[in-house]
Amino acid sequence: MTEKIIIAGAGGQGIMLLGKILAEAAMRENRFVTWLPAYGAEVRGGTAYCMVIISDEEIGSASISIADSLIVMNAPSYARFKPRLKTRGLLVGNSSLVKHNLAVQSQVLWYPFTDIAMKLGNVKVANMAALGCFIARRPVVEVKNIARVIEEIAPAHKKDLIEINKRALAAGIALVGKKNKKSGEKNG
Amino acid sequence: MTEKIIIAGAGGQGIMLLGKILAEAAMRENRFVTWLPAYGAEVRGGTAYCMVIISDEEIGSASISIADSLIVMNAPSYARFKPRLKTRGLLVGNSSLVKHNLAVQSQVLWYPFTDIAMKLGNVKVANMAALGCFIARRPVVEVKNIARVIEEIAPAHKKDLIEINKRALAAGIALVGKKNKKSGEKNG
Amino acid sequence: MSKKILMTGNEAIAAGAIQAGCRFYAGYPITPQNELIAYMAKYMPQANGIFIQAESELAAINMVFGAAAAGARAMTSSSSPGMSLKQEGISYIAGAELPAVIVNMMRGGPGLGNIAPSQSDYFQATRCGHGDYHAIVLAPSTVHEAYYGMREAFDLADKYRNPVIVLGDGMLGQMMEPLEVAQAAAESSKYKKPWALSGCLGRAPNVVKSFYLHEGKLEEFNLLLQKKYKRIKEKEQRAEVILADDAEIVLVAYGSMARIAKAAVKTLRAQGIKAGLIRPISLWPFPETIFRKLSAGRKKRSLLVVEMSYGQMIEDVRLSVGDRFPVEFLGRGGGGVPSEKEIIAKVKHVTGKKLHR
Amino acid sequence: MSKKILMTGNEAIAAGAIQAGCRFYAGYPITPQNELIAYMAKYMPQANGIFIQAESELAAINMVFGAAAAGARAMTSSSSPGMSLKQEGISYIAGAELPAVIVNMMRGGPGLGNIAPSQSDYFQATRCGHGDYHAIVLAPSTVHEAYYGMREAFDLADKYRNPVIVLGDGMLGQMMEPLEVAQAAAESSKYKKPWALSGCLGRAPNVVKSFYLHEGKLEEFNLLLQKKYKRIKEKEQRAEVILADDAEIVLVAYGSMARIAKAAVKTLRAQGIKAGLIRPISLWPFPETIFRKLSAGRKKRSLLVVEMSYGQMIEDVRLSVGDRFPVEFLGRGGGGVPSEKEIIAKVKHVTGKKLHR
Amino acid sequence: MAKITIDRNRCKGCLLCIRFCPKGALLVDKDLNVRGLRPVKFKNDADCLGCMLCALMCPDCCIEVFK
Amino acid sequence: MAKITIDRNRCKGCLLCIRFCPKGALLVDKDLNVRGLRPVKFKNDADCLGCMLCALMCPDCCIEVFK
Amino acid sequence: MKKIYSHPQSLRTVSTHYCPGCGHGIAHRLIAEVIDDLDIRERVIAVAPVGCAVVAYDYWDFDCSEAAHGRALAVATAIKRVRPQNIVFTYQGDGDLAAIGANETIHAANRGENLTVIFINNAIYGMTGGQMAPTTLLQQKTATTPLGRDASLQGYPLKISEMLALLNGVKYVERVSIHTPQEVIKTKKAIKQAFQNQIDGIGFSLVEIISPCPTYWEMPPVQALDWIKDCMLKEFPLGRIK
Amino acid sequence: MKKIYSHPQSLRTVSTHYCPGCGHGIAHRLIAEVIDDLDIRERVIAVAPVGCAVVAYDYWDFDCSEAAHGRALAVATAIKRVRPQNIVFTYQGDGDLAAIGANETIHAANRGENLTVIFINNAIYGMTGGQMAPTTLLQQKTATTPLGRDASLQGYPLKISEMLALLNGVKYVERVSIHTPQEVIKTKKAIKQAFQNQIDGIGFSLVEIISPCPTYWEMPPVQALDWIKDCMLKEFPLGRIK
Ligand SMILES: Cc1ncc(C[n+]2csc(CCOP(=O)(O)OP(=O)(O)O)c2C)c(N)n1
Ligand SMILES: Cc1ncc(C[n+]2csc(CCOP(=O)(O)OP(=O)(O)O)c2C)c(N)n1
Ligand code: SF4
Ligand code: SF4
Ligand code: SF4
Ligand code: SF4
Ligand code: SF4
Ligand code: SF4
Ligand SMILES: [Mg+2]
Ligand SMILES: [Mg+2]
Repeated sequence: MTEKIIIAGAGGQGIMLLGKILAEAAMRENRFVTWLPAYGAEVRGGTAYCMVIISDEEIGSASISIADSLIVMNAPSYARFKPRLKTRGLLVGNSSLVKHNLAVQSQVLWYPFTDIAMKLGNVKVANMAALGCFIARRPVVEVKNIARVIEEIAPAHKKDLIEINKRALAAGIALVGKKNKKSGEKNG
Repeated sequence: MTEKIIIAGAGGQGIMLLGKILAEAAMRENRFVTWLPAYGAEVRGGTAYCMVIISDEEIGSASISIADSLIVMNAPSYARFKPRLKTRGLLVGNSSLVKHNLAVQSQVLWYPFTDIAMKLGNVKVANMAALGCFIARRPVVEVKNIARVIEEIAPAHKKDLIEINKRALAAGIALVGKKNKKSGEKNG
Repeated sequence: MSKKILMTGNEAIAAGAIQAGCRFYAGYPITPQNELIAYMAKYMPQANGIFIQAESELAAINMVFGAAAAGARAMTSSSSPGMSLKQEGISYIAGAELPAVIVNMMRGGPGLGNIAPSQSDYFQATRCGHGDYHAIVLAPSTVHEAYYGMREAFDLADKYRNPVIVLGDGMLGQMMEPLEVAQAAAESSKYKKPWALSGCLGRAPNVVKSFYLHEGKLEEFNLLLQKKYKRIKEKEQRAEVILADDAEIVLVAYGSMARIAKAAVKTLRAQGIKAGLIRPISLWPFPETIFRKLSAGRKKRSLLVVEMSYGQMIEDVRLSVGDRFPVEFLGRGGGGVPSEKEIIAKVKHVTGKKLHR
Repeated sequence: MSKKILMTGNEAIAAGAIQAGCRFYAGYPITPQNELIAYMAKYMPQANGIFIQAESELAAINMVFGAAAAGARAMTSSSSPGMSLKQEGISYIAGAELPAVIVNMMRGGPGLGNIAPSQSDYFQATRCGHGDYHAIVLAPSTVHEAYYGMREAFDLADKYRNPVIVLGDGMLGQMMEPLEVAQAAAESSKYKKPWALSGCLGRAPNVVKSFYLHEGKLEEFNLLLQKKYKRIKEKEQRAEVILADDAEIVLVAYGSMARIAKAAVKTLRAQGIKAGLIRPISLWPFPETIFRKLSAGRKKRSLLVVEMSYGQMIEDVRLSVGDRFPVEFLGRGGGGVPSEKEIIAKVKHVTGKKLHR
Repeated sequence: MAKITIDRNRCKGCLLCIRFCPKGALLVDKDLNVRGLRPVKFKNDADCLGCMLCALMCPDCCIEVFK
Repeated sequence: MAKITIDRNRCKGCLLCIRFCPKGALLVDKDLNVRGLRPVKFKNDADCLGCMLCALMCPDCCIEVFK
Repeated sequence: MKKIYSHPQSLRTVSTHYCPGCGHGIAHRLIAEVIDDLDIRERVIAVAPVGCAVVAYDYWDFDCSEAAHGRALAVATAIKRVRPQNIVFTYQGDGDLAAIGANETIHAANRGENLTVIFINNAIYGMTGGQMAPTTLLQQKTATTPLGRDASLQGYPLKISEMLALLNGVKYVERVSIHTPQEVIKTKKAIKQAFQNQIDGIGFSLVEIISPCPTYWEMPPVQALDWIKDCMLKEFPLGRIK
Repeated sequence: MKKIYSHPQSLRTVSTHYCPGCGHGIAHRLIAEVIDDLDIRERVIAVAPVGCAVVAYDYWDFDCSEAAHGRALAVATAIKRVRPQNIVFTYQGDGDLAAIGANETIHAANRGENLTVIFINNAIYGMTGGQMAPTTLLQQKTATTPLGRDASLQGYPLKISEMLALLNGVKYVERVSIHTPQEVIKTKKAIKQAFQNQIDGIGFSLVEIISPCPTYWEMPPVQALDWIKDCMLKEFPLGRIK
């Protein structure tokens, strides 16, 4: 099993962190994993993305041409990476910031992650909500490992953030956990 | 016919010029000719040398490992280049400044070129005296061509030097012209 | 069992260097190796080592010259344009026979190019700057190898008193992989440096230099260098060989490119095509012995060199195998990376096999 | 009939450049090419051209970048260590597709080495710096060729918008030979430069650059470069071939070394040994076609590559002939120059002929 | 009476214009622009001076001023 | 009473010592040294002060001074 | 109503890649305005640096050359010598001009090349991700001074403008800032002076612009302007230096 | 009679390759004397330049490193950082220190490295055959300024010592000369101070020595000393600069 995930959004949305948490969790499960960020001048102008591959075998390229899953947190990222999602791939999109159309040959999960995060009290945890949503649909790593990673990587002086991050994660999971497609899920 | 000549002495003795005049004269006779100077850090500490090859065929290396003739104007040059003169090669040496021994398997022409030049009124023309001496014994180019070169290359404001240079040349020729070996010529 | 951590290739190189006893780093920022210098800035002082952000790549490489002359395990890092600026300095290090490690995380060229991964400095690394010298060139392919390769790099440098270039690329530098860090400290002290500059207390003065004024002396020195290079060529060829014995097509790739080639080999084997891989780890000395041995195996086979360039390592492959096998090439430059798909297509084209899925 | 003058190779290059329409020179002193810069200092202003003694080789090559970008025929010169410092700049010139001429009068290396003649920067010249680029490399062998070769160098640079390296050595630079200077002026004006920077009056702005930010763009550009290189390879191979047809041993040498090899061929022929010579004039593109054609001739023959280095051009020779002929080598480095005597001895050794005198 | 126009799709929402407007004539739009972020917009009822301070400070040259 | 010694074979004949000797205690030797040039030598009857000015100026450190 | 402030002609109407609130945008615009004002767009040749402003040629609408990192003034020297009738300027960051390129800077200045230099001092390496620049303040944290710049290890913020002012070849040096609209106006005046000097054949003229890099100062754009006032100007006082 | 002046221990008794009357010889000797006087021969590490003094290590009797042309202060920085207990100095010509190496000079100075720098200003490139140096005087004829240095083309003699003195990291700068015995004595004092500063941990100390190159000034050694007094000191006034 190999899962290739592209995660993209704006600077400050915690894109890199989302990817790292996923990768760390996979590492704890002794899977092969690679994480590759966008870097350099690419990160000016406020876009950010990273690529995560989780696999049971040695991984070749850490760069992803065609992704199995795509998590997009803002509009420019959606526009940019939409073409790189494989047919019937999984799209997790932040409907708070993206006016999406449906012309995508994929499974799509659109949820207002930014709004959800704001409701939880911190706009910055939108990424965890999206991660929860993704992981609920594509259980490539165990949720408990993600939770552990969140606990472990929080800097000492920011331990208070652990709780809200975990709550956002749970909220994201819950979206899919509802197991209905009403709210945001569509097959395009 | 190919003649390989090393000319060596101290900075300021007109070593390079001696070689160039020889080379220019050969060029005027449409011979193949190369002139190669010592250069760079080698010229510090007051030594100077150049290598001239005159030939009827295309010339390979402009650098001379074993010379047909050697003109040395001071003691360190004599010590340095003595081993590079071929057996029975021609040595023209400035006895004014070199305490020479005779352990050289060569034809040797030792004359006090510096003293001769001083007598002519300019210590700097010792080189021309040596050139004259050399050319008289090894007529690789015609004397008249050497004289022409001396006339042509003198800078405009130093035309007065032509005469004394030519006189020194003549004096050098005369040394050998005497056709006796008394004064300085030996076979070692 | 030691804990695994997730690390970028750049950080792994820095961490591996410190672990290998490197105590002097000088560098100048350039993408895609900035995580390396940042790691050094943070952790070198903690290891009681010296970190200097130099004013330029030129200053950095010459600082490494000085630190190595003073006996420290010293290194610098850069990426392609910065590496070009270090050429004079590397030649001096080779000429003064100083041990030092230089990392190049290659990016797209020529000129300013871009910051995407590339392998187009292979020639520069293996054929270097002015003068008849060689740096030992190592090409790690994983974060693990990036980390542990540094110890080898410093050991080789000390053993042969020679510059060692670690040749990576932007992808290896930027990507994170799990890494199990070493527990035991490196035994850097086993290499004595009586030639190092430390003040002449109790001994005759030492001189570190590459200049030979007197006729013939530089040639003498070069003959010694050439002997050393011969020794290195005999002893230090390194390569990973995968399924090459019975292969009808042997891929040849190094560094990040080899990872993709390896994946392609797996896929091809699964499809019934006998593919193999030779992954040179030492690019200089090039592992020509392994290529020479290849003749012993089956007759009808071809080699396919895959590079993130328009064909550089292929020359070493051709020089190693001569006319014995056809040597094919697949390469992309300017930051383009041949994909597994492209490799497979090329293999099928070369072997004449149809795509059967 | 025009007058002959006695000139050093360095001066001939400078004079040839000015005669070829070069109107911008920037350089930094280094032995053994100082006569070149001195000549430029004196005569460039007389030709209404620009002479700048730059603060360093880096500044010099980047000034050449600027002058070429502004549309001038521009050049710089240096010797080995200084040439290493120019590597980044040359890569930029190639990446920006600017025409420029760079002269390297090679000296002994590595490091500071010495100032004796050498050919140990062949790799650097032909495989260059970072990125997949090529400079055209020309290697004159006489003062005459040094002079007239400059026109060719500038024409090639303009024609292909590419850097051209003129690769000489200390001996060629220092020695004087008779030279008949050209009477007619070069037609440099036949190369139009609409891309040059001159202010955007009456046209859209021009940009001179080697940077490609957007994904895929640098690769596209590189593919164009590669096409250009292919064209150059097809059209611009140059070599002098002497008595190779019936030769049982073909010497291969360039530059100053080829003069000595030529003398050896004469001597050998006189002694009844069928020797010949191939003298590559363009080192990149390497005249491989001539080597390929060699197969048509007699079967049993060997090649003997002679270099003032420990073996650099030999790789191109081997890549050109494959396993068809044995390729032998004679080389000396660090300022050592193989003598005619050494060549003859080696030939006799290779051909198994005894010395018969 | 004066007014300004803002090229909302090139606006990066840095807020420098708002910081220096003496009249509080600008505010953050709640609608996203094509970049996916919230640009500033001119309050149509604002008492704009045409002082150009906003334009002087805009790093993206999004503002034109009319008077 | 003072005197100096000169390492005549290392002397390059630059004459700086002569230029600065207040006592004219040095002169050019008419015999050549091993370099083939004329070094300076100390006038044995000179009224040397031991002032060391000659030694201070000698670029080749050929002079030692005794007093 | 009349348009009293509009987009300068010399600046293309495209989105830049700069971060929100980046000073490069303001500097670019001011240069474009000056070039429009002096009506020299068709004579100008710019030399762009390697730094965040590397693609300045995508934003300006006149001839432009790239230069290798730090070598802008070598490139500009040659362009100006070859084309003395053109107006040639360099645009360089603190890393470009004062670190790797300090030698080219000093020697072009000492030669007194008739050039205009716009020097963007943001006390950081923006393009490469926030490393120490020669102008980084003491105690300032950067990727390569994680504990803050320490004079005993990294030395002091380099005042290269003051050094250049010592040179005979240098005719005009002024340090300005863009942290308030008033200072922006002064900055434009200084830039204009530096170009006018070249037009008049007066010689080497340099304007150092203190400019915010909110991203690697790790603060919102508005706060970055305050940091200029509160911190940077203490080390880099504004005004005419020569 | 007692020997009151003898050959310093730190200087080997060999013939140098310098031309007759070259100032490098005097400077070498003074350094050796100072090192003897301070009794630091066994702690010293010298960094020799590329220039006529390239083989200074053949003349001094203590540890020594070569450095690529212009990079002596980069090399020295690293040696001193690695071995803070040693006394590290560079010896550099005007081409080495102020042309190709000016950047390394400025940044080592700005970092305030605890180093001693002996800077030989002979207004010429000696080693390569007499080309213009940054310090070449106006009108001075050299191989690359055959009509004399022209300010409008080659700029002005560069006073790098004065520039360096502006830097906080620099603790001591003095310009001295060796054209008379009195000045030679002062030169030795300055060199001693520069070494003492390093021993005392005070920091970057530089002594600029105006030094004759009779060969490429094309005059006899004695006249070269007069030329220093009559011409060079006009441009390069002696004394403590910082
Ligand atoms: C030779 C070379 N070295 C390093 C780099 C990497 N690099 C690009 S820009 C830059 C510094 C940018 O800082 P600055 O000049 O201050 O400009 P800013 O981005 O801050 O505007 C560096 C180190 C390079 N491109 N080339
Ligand atoms: C990279 C490089 N460029 C140029 C040279 C040639 N070179 C050697 S010494 C020198 C300058 C010497 O002048 P200076 O530093 O003033 O020392 P001096 O000989 O006058 O004492 C030059 C240009 C070199 N060796 N290396
Ligand atoms: S012109 Fe002045 S008042 Fe009007 S919006 Fe801009 S800053 Fe505010
Ligand atoms: S200053 Fe410009 S970019 Fe910033 S918020 Fe205002 S209009 Fe937008
Ligand atoms: S010590 Fe004084 S008096 Fe004696 S020789 Fe020397 S300079 Fe003359
Ligand atoms: S100063 Fe020294 S080298 Fe010069 S002449 Fe006197 S003793 Fe000889
Ligand atoms: S990193 Fe800094 S200098 Fe670069 S664009 Fe962003 S804010 Fe501007
Ligand atoms: S060339 Fe000048 S600096 Fe060099 S040794 Fe001779 S006199 Fe001294
Ligand atoms: Mg900056
Ligand atoms: Mg000098």
